[in-house]
Amino acid sequence: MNEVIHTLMPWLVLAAGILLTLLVSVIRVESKRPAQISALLTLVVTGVLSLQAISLPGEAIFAGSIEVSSLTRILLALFSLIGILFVLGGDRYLGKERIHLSDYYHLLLILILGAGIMVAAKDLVVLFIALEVMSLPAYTLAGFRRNDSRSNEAAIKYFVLGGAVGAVFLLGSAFIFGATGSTLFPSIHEWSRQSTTGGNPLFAAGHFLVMVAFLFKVAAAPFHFWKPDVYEGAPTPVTGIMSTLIAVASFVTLVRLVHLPALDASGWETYATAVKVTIRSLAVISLLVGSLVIITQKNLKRLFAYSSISQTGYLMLGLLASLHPGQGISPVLIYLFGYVFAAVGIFVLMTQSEPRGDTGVELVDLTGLVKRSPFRTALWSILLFSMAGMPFTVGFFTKYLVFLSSVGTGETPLVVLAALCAVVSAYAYLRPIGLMVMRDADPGAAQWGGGFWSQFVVVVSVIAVVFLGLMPNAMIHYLKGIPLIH
Amino acid sequence: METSSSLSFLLTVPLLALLISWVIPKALQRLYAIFGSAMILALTVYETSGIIFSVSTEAAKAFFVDQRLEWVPELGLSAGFRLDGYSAWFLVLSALTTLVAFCVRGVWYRKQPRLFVSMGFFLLFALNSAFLATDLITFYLSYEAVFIPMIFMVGIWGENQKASSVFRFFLMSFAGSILMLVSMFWLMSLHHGATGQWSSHLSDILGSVSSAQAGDLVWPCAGFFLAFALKVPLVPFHGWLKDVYVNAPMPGTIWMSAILSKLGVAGIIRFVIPLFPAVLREYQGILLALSALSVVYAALLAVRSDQGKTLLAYSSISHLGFVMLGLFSLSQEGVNAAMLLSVGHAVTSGLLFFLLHQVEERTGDTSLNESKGLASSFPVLFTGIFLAVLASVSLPGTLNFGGEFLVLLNAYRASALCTILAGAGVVLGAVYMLRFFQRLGLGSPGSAGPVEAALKKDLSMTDILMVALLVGIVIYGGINPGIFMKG
Amino acid sequence: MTAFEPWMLLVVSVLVFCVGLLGLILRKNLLVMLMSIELMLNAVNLCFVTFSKMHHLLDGHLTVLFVMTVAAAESAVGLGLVIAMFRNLRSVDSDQIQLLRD
Amino acid sequence: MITSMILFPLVGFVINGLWSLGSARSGRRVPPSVSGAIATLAMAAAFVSALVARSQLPSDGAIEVECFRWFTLGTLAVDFKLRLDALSSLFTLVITGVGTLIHLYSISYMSEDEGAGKYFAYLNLFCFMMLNLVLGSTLPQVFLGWEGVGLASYLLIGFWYREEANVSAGQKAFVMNRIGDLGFLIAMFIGFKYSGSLDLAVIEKAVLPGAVATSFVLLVFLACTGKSAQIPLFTWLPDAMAGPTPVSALIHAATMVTSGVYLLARLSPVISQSASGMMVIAGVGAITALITAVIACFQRDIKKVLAYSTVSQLGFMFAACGVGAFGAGVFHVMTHAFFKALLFLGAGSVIHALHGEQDVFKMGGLKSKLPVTFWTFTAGWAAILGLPPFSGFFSKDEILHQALVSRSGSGWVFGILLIAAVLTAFYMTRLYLLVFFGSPRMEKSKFDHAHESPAPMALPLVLLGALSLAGGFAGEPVHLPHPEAALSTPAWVIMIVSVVVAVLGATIAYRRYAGGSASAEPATDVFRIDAIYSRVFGGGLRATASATGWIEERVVQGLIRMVAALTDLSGNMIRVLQVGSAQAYLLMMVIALVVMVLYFLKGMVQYGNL
Repeated sequence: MNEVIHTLMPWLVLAAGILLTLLVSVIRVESKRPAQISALLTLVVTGVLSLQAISLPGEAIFAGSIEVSSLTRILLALFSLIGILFVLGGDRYLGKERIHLSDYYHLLLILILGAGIMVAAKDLVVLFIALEVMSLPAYTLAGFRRNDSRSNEAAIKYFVLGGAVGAVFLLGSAFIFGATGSTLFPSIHEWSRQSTTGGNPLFAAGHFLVMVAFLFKVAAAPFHFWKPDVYEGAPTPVTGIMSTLIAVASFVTLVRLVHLPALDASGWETYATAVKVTIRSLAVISLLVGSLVIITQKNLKRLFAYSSISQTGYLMLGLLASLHPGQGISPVLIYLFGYVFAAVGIFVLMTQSEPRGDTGVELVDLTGLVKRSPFRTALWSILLFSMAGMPFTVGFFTKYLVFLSSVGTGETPLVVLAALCAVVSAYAYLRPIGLMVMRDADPGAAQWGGGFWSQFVVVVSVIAVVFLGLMPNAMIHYLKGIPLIH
Repeated sequence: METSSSLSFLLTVPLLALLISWVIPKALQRLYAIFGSAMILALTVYETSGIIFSVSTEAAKAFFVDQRLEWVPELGLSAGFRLDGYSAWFLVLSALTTLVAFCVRGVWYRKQPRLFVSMGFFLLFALNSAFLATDLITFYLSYEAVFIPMIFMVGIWGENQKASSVFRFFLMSFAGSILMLVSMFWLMSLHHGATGQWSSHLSDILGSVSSAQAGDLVWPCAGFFLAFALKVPLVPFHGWLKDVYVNAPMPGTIWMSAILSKLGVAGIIRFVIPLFPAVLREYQGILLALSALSVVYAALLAVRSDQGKTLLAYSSISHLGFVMLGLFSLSQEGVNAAMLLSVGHAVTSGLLFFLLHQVEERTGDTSLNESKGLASSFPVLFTGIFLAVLASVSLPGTLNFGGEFLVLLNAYRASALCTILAGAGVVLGAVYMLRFFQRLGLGSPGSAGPVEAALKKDLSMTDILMVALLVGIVIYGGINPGIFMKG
Repeated sequence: MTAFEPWMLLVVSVLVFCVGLLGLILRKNLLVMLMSIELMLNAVNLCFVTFSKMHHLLDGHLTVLFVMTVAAAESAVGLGLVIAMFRNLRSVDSDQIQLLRD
Repeated sequence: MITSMILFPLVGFVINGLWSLGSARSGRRVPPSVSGAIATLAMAAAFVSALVARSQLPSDGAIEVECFRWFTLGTLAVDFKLRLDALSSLFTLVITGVGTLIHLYSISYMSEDEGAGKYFAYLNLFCFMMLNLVLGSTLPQVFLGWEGVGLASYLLIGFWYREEANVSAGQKAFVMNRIGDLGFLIAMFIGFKYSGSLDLAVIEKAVLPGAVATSFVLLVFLACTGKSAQIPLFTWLPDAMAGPTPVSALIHAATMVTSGVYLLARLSPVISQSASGMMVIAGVGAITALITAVIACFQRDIKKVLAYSTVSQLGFMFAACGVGAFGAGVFHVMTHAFFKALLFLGAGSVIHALHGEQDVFKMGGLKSKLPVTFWTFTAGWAAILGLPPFSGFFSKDEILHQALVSRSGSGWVFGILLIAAVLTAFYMTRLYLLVFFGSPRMEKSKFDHAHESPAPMALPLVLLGALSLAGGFAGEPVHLPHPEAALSTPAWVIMIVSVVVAVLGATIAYRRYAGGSASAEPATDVFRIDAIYSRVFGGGLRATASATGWIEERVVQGLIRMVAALTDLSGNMIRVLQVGSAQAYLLMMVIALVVMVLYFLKGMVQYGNL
């Protein structure tokens, strides 16, 4: 029993931290600091614990329905890091928006816990619960600017679509349960190895439904419609959390679900082809939608919503490559990590613009920034270059690995398309830089000013982006070693 | 050991200069920039002297340096650099061009001079590492890195339509280079398939490419070719060039026309020709035809252009067409001749743009619609311009003549027709360059634009020294062109 | 009068699920939409129960309990959001929330 | 010696050039007499060394001086080597000798011009380049001189660059020469391809396959038509008279324009390999001689008359080369250098005396006013007419003779040349009479102020006069292989004929113009060749250029704009789906899901997994 506790320690600490945060917030209602500090503490401890346990062997517990592996540990550590960064980077924004409530913090912690469990779940039902544990706080946080109808609308859209998709996922797992008699990943895997018929329609339908649920979560077109609206409406730090934490957790889970049956088993060839075709076509659609629509956007949050849609497209190239025998998942993981470092910086930077009405940060707010604050311009430029995949930023290496692995698996035409999409979206990333350095400040442009902590967070992420861009060895070396499915 | 240190030295010195530029007071930035780039030029010449002053290629070979540092072992990435008969001269050229560009006075020394100078030195660093790189990915990275300072230069100190022009410039070149990256991936996976390990070093790739048959290599070759054709540029891939040349600040224009275009040349010399000999030979006719076409096409555009900067931009395309003609004659001689002509073009176009800026400073515009008759007011300046014009029409006795003559001589063996077509460019070159000189210098004075009182006087002493240096190179190269052909 | 077959229940549950989905798509009242979501979840519950009958396993039954809990939490959050919306817009019509677009 | 001969003018050029440049920057000006003296001394020294070199020259041998290795590439190795033999030494003598005289003449001719320093620098540059041309032992060296003289000629034609006309005349000369030079370049490529070297010694001996030989010859000849103003590229020479008169005398009469003949003579062994090529050369030469002689009859500008006459005389020389009588051609080069330079300088002193008046119908009766000019001019006139014993007689007669008798010659070449000779006599006599005889037709004051030129101008006139009187007795200066004779018409018949035609032409002119007060004729451009050229080629170039511009704007740039627009458009079209209603999103997602599942089930059915 206590080795179970020992294994689950980081998760348990996180859960305890949630209670603690709730407690301190009711002890002194008027002040938000206690909740904030306890949340920070919780996250730090969780991160440290999961990091120092990182090299321990993977263990399946609760009858194999949860598996704690080095991957789940490092992901949990990443989640706590993201949490820390957004707690630090977000508080000034919350203050400005008058929504600095203690609830924010324990909701955030619950969300992280859900994500942490989701990446550890090896059972469809546990996965469902984790999904909901992650999503419900997300809905609430999206609507956290209670008196702003846009935020409210975002939350409701997110809730309605998310709820429906949750049901779809559940239906899918019911079908899988019906087809295989189990909801445990390993036994489903075993079943697929046994059955030589290459899967029956019931299983196929179920598999597709669960995959679609997570394709929705990662906003692969044509399941992306929710994303721009929710991104725009939600408070900026929450948007940041969605595009980093939730995106990572969901994509990892998506990869797991795609690999649910043993696609390389005999008799499953046509099934595997069908899966590949599906993912390939969705990748194409996501790339096109993301990079074509992004150049039409004026609102920065929407712009990065479409950006993340095209990032999903690139990620699906990696996923596609991972379906070929002998290909690891490391390109996808490295892409996710690299993307997170850039995205955190960008969204925290976005919180630094003073509010102008109820609409978010518009492109015009950036005009003439180089004269108003050159340092911030430099930060923006580096992060945007990383998004565009320019050299000497981590963005280059993430794209590099994904492209390389897909070319290696004979997907060259797809890569050419992706490359051209990268060119198109590069325009969208360069245009802000152009506005910052080439134009004089527009009269309507918002003022910019971030507190120490938010600036600190941005600088940290910029340093990470540049360092990993020059010396990607550490990240690549570690993440290459990680197997996703055992 | 000692040799490899010289390479790292050449690469790090510009970065050092960049760092120092941040502690130099604004007022001294120009002085510092000129001094620093002059020092770097001297150092480069010193470090590469073994090659550039050797009597023959065979003698030079002793000084070639190969250096390969592990960078990302997991991906087989290495920082591979090679100093050889070509890259040595490209290094000298980039340092020289930087010196010329820094010499140009202008708003960039009044508005954020520190940023300008550091951008310049960063550009020099990126150029050097691109010219030296033998590792595909190292090359790609440096090749892309060259954009970054260029974008900011045009963006911050450029003319009015800078935004659209710089985006077009960036996006077109980026499209080319990213497709080149895909081709690199293709080659790397080819190597991986053959040997089972990842490497992006040219020497490794060459080994596995030789086994592949030409049919499969067509598309990768096309990827590389597209990138470099856009960079040089070759007609019809030149759409980005005019606007950005016209809108860029003069130092930017000098950098672009004199040395950025040579990135394409260097890339073709180092990567395309060794990697895809069979493919090139198969499509040689088309390549030669394209080169000849761009010679004539650009020359015709230059004939009808009514702005000094535009005319020089098109003439630059036209001359680079000759360079490509030499490269695609696919013979050692042809490549050497192309190298010679690239040096000539770099020096000449640098000189021309430099002096054109002097004219612009004095009269406010460079329109060629009516004769300005400035030669009588600024005799020295216009003597310089005339010498540059002579070099650019490749009069015998100038560096460019050797280049153009040898290029055509070797191209003639490959295709008489294309050579004759390109020869038309020789005549047209005389037409537009003489018109350029006439409209600026000759005719009756007085029709010149507003002349700032401060600039009524002729070239300053530093400018004269700069011009003398460049003209000296041109004439020395005319007498002893062999020094530039160490490939 | 054929004998009862478990697959009939499956058909029923899928039909109910589709009804819920259609309701979610077609009805304009947010409260009705919430109910539709509940309907979908309960359809899935039926499905689980049927399958565990077919496989003679208990897992399905247990799952249903989990699902019910989650559904409760979900509807709670949903109601909260709808109330917030009613505060802002004095309406629970889904056509009212189309500010965020293109 | 040879090296010094070539270096003196270079030194002169450098000194004068730098000095005048420096003084221009500081705003002071170089005293013309000083710079003129420097230049003239340089030329004199060159002349002396040319004489010495000539004396050292072994009979039918050659002296070679290695200077340095110019460039090597692969199998190609080009040395910078000076080679003096009979042919080149004749040319060096003419260049330096006549050059010295004209420099001397220029000192006082340019004494008022503030650009004198520049002028003399250019003049020296020209001589340096011209010497390179004739002394070069490899084709690239010859080409260096070839384009170098073109440059000097461009600079000197447009010397007074404040008039647009002069500048454009210079540009016209340069560009038309460039067209010829292109021929030269390609001829070099052919030569290298087939002989494996660019050394004249090798290429002379090269034996080219028939078609190649013809194309080689024609390309070389194209170069000659450019440099020596033959059809079709002759129209630049008359315009070139925009330059100072001594320049016209030196460059556009005595030396540069004859370099085409030099090149043909130099390459004669190769040239004579292609009969058809030879025929073209002969034909073009003869026709040029005729047509330009006709044009010359209708000119009013004294220098224009002389210019056209130069072209026509060059036609004679090419006709000679075309019939294989290279020696005769070179002979005529020499005598023509003497008398045409003389005529130009005479014209110069007339213009000088009349303060820039160039219209022959505004002259007349200057015999008494300018005695020296008159008598020397007379010598020149007699020489170009070919009256014995003047120098022109011998050379022209030789040409006519060869044209008739040589194997590659023919009756019609002879005939055309004969008619040209008649016309020559006509227009020269016309000019002669209109300038010096009859009543003065210019304003009184001008006539009164007209005075003989000072000594430095007169001296060259006298010397050249003597040369054009006596120069012919030297006989063929260079012994190039004679063409074997086809028919045996005795030489004296031809002599008589040529004298007769000269007298004939002169008499016609005399009957027409001796009346003293000749009625002014309008200067008519009879064949309107210039106008046609400028319409066809100038217009053609403009049209092509603007067509290219259209392509650039519409096609190249248009394509880029189109791609950008399409991207934007498609982006906006996809954006339309983002309607904002959650339920619409749900519907679209469900449709997508159904499509996917259907596709997937179809696949399974198809592959029998169902």
